[in-house]
Amino acid sequence: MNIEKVPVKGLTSEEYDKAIKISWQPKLQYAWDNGIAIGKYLQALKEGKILASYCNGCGRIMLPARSFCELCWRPTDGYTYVNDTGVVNTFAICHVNWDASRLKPDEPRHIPAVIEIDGASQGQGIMHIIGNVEPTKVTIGMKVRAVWKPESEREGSITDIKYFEPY
Amino acid sequence: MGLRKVAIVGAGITKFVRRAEETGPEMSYLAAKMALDQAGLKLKDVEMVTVGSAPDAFDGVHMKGEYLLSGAGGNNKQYIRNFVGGGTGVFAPIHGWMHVASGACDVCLVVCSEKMSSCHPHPQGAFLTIFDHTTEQPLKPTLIWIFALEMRRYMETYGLSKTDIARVSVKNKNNALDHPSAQVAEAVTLEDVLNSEVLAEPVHRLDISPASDGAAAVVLVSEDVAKRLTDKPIWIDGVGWNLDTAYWATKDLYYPRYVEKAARMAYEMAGITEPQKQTHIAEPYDPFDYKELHHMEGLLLCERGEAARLTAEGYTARNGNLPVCPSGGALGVGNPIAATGLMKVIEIFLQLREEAGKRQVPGKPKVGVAQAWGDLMQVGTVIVLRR
Amino acid sequence: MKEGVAIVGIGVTGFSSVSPSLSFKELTYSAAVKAYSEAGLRPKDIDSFITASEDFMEGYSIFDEYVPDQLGAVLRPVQTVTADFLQALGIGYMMINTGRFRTIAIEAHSKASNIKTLDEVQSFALDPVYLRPLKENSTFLAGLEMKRFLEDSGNTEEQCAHVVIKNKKNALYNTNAAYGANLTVDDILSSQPISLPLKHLDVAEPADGAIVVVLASHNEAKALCKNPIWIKGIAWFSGQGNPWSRNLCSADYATLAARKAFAMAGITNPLKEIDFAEVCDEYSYKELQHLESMGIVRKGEAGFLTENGATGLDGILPVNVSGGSLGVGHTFEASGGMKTYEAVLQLRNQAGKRQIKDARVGLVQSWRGTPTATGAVAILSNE
Amino acid sequence: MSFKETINANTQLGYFEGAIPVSYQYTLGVAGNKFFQTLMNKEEFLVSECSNCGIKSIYPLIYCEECFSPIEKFIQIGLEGELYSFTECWLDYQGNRYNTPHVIGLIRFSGIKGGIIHRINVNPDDLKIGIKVKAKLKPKKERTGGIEDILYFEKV
Repeated sequence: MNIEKVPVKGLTSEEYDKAIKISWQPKLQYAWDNGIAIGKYLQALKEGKILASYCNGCGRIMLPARSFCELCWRPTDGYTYVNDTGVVNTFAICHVNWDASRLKPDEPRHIPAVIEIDGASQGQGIMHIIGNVEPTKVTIGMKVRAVWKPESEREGSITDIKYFEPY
Repeated sequence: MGLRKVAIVGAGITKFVRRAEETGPEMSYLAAKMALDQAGLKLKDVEMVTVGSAPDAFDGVHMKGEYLLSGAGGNNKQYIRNFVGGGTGVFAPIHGWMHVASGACDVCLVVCSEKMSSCHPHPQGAFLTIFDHTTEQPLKPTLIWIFALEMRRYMETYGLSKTDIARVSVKNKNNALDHPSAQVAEAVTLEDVLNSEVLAEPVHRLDISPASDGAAAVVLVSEDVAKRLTDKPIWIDGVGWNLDTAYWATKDLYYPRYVEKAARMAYEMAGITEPQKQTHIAEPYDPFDYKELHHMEGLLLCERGEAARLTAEGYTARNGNLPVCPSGGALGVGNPIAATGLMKVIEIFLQLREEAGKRQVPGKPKVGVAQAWGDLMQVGTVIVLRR
Repeated sequence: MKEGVAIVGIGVTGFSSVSPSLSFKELTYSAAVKAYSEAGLRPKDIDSFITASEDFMEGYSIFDEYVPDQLGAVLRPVQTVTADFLQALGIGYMMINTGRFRTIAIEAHSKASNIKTLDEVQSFALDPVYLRPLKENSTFLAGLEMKRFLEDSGNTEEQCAHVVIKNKKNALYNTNAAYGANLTVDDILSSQPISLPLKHLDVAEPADGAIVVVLASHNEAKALCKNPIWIKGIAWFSGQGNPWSRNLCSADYATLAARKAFAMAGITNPLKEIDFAEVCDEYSYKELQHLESMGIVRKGEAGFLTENGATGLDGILPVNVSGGSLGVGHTFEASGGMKTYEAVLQLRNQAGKRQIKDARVGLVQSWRGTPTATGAVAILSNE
Repeated sequence: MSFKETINANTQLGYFEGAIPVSYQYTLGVAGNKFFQTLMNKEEFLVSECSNCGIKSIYPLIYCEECFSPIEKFIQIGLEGELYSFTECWLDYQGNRYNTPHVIGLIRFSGIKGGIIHRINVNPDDLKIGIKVKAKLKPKKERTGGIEDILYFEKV
């Protein structure tokens, strides 16, 4: 067996720029049904609260709210509000935007984090952003609380929480 | 058990490049043709084809499997595409194993292809939409977020430094200097990695594998056919795969339990009870450098938290006790997702045949394991090969 | 170990034009609850899981991520095939035949109502260099095929209309169906042009719904189930990958898949040995073309037979008694599943008003829709 | 019902909107590049020919779909073919309805596998399967290398 010589030669940047290319920008748009549990979760966010579900099978209080327990594989037994505070499980300090463009030096860094929410079972984290803090001051284990948008601006979205800040 | 044995008898691979002129079907053909030639088979000998390719959103074609069909040799054949996100490249030969082991066919062609450069100017839109559309995407996450979150959790759990992690990148990128498919063949130093641009602390640019175009293929056959074709068949001894919950933020990211589950499934089938002793070479998935360490631990090739130390000691070097990613891995050779996973399987195949040329590890390895990872820190796919 | 693979549990949600009260996870969970209950299994008793899905139909770039939770398959061997449900059924059949899996769950669903730009998603499947830049609706490939197929076979547009009439009428007796109706030939011929000769009522409308099936090995099936439905033959095939290379007169994928499935099942005279067929009818002419391509009826006869009731509920070969995709709704990757469900009901003698007397052997056939030439055939039996 | 609580009022129904924000640049491929360069500059269609089994293909390929031999032979065949099928298409790729339909045809070329799918501009009375048609190209300086370099096929 000999695979020392392999086909395909990459185009250099110049060759690529000169090459004929077909452009396409598809419109791939969706309106996903919230269904039962996520509908309630979003409604709670609009009201400035975080909604979890609980399962009497495993005893977990789960985030985000769900209508069935994926581990016990049975319907969840009900919904409960949890606190809007939590603990940082892990975080990153991000210097690029979602589209890979670089943040300018004076722009605030994005600090995504997994936050374990108080009142939910241990390890029940959600992904969100940390704000109102020097990036170098953020630590794993840090206590944070939700900073909500004003009620009039909330629309039933995870972004109704502007960010979590240390407290 | 009365199970049908399945062997790999041929492999093909293209160069991994930043931007290919070839279309996905053309790259698929080039890899598939090479694999058939190496196996001494013709297209008409192929009974079934299974294709692995990661998201449609990269190549930019809905129902990508159907688009790749002609180049992958699927015309007028039983043809299907399998897909487990980034884990696809190692799952594809597992899929091929099902085809042959079940008795459905004696000759199955497995092709993996990826053309990521079509997603232009950047693939970030494809990465954004891996996150939950309702509860996560509005936060405008990038792909790097989730890796940075996981990497920090892993480092914090075991008290690892960035130097500990960067050694993987240095090892693999230098290993890749000897791989004919390597996209970016350049020697890098620890300083290069540590001083490269910080994208999302703790992730630097050289911690990450480059996005690539490329294809790879293998030919799987039944025992009878294998014995007719070659005196060096490489047997698929174990297969395993596993998918964890989509609620990724509710599990601790420090350890890939799904990889362990997949590995145990494959080891059990292969009769491996002590993987650290019974495997001689490994190709875990390394799209980010810390991932190789993470995956070594998940594959039970070392104790938890020990992979970085072993790397520093040279244990995973090409001439170490357990060569890990002697190919150069995704970090070195390039990362056309599904093709990368299959490239790793091909590396084990060549190493066990002692045909890896300059990359050949010493000691005549008999058993090797390849692994890929995918989705939202969810998928482990594992294959065990034996000479 | 005795050979044989059987369906031991099946669950569907019912099919509807929209399904706003359930998320896709909740919809699939509902179908899985029914299927697992029928099989008498908990998810932990199921060895592996398969979903048939396509990313852009879900609005995710990696839909595979969102599969395990609703199937009870967290930390289990789960895979996606980007294929029709019937192909996934074939993979499950294969996995059991490796001897390493005793039970497999297979899932497919449609939430087509959640896609705001469904036409655009479908045209996104066209070749980006040679076809898509024409900016035509992807149904033009069906229009081209219908024109050539009718010209070549001698079947007529009126006979295609009879397929629509039959299937939508059958759907009136199916509580799971979304598009039952009593129509006339004129209704169909005068409906809005889509890609002539294809007209609005020749085209199956999208529907939402989920299906889950549990497969078991011979021994497992005997232990679990009083009325297992056996897979006697199953095969999927692709014809020419590139649409411009196809012979539009017949469906090669159906010919090849049927030939193999018949051979596996030992069927030599399908018209006589098969009691009913659930055949892909995403477009009216496709039912005729598929029946002819599979060799069940002779070339040019399918339209005449349909017009004369031979494929009706009381005919010599009832076809799409469920209502087919025209009557139930087009559920994309779940299409073969919807038809499998009907076959299982018929073979268990549970089809109510639609029940075919003494049904023993049924055929299910799928096609992946434009721009593909990929489809599958399964032969199911209660014996 | 599979759940302990459900939605039983339509006022509680909700959906969440989003999109997959992607854009693409496709290269023509090795064979595609040859085809469109030939069309642009020499005003002829290019066909690949397998030196092993003799099969000719349009669109050209770098490989033979039948025997998987690599293909190095390409031949020009002019712009004339035969209408194999056609359809009157009333919807665009987004589902918008045209005021006047577009006629789309599959054109075959004698002795060659495959064909070209494109717009047909033929008087309705003459429009029949089997007629001879010829590609009408864009003026040379407007060509960019792509299927839209062909304006349409017209009756010979």
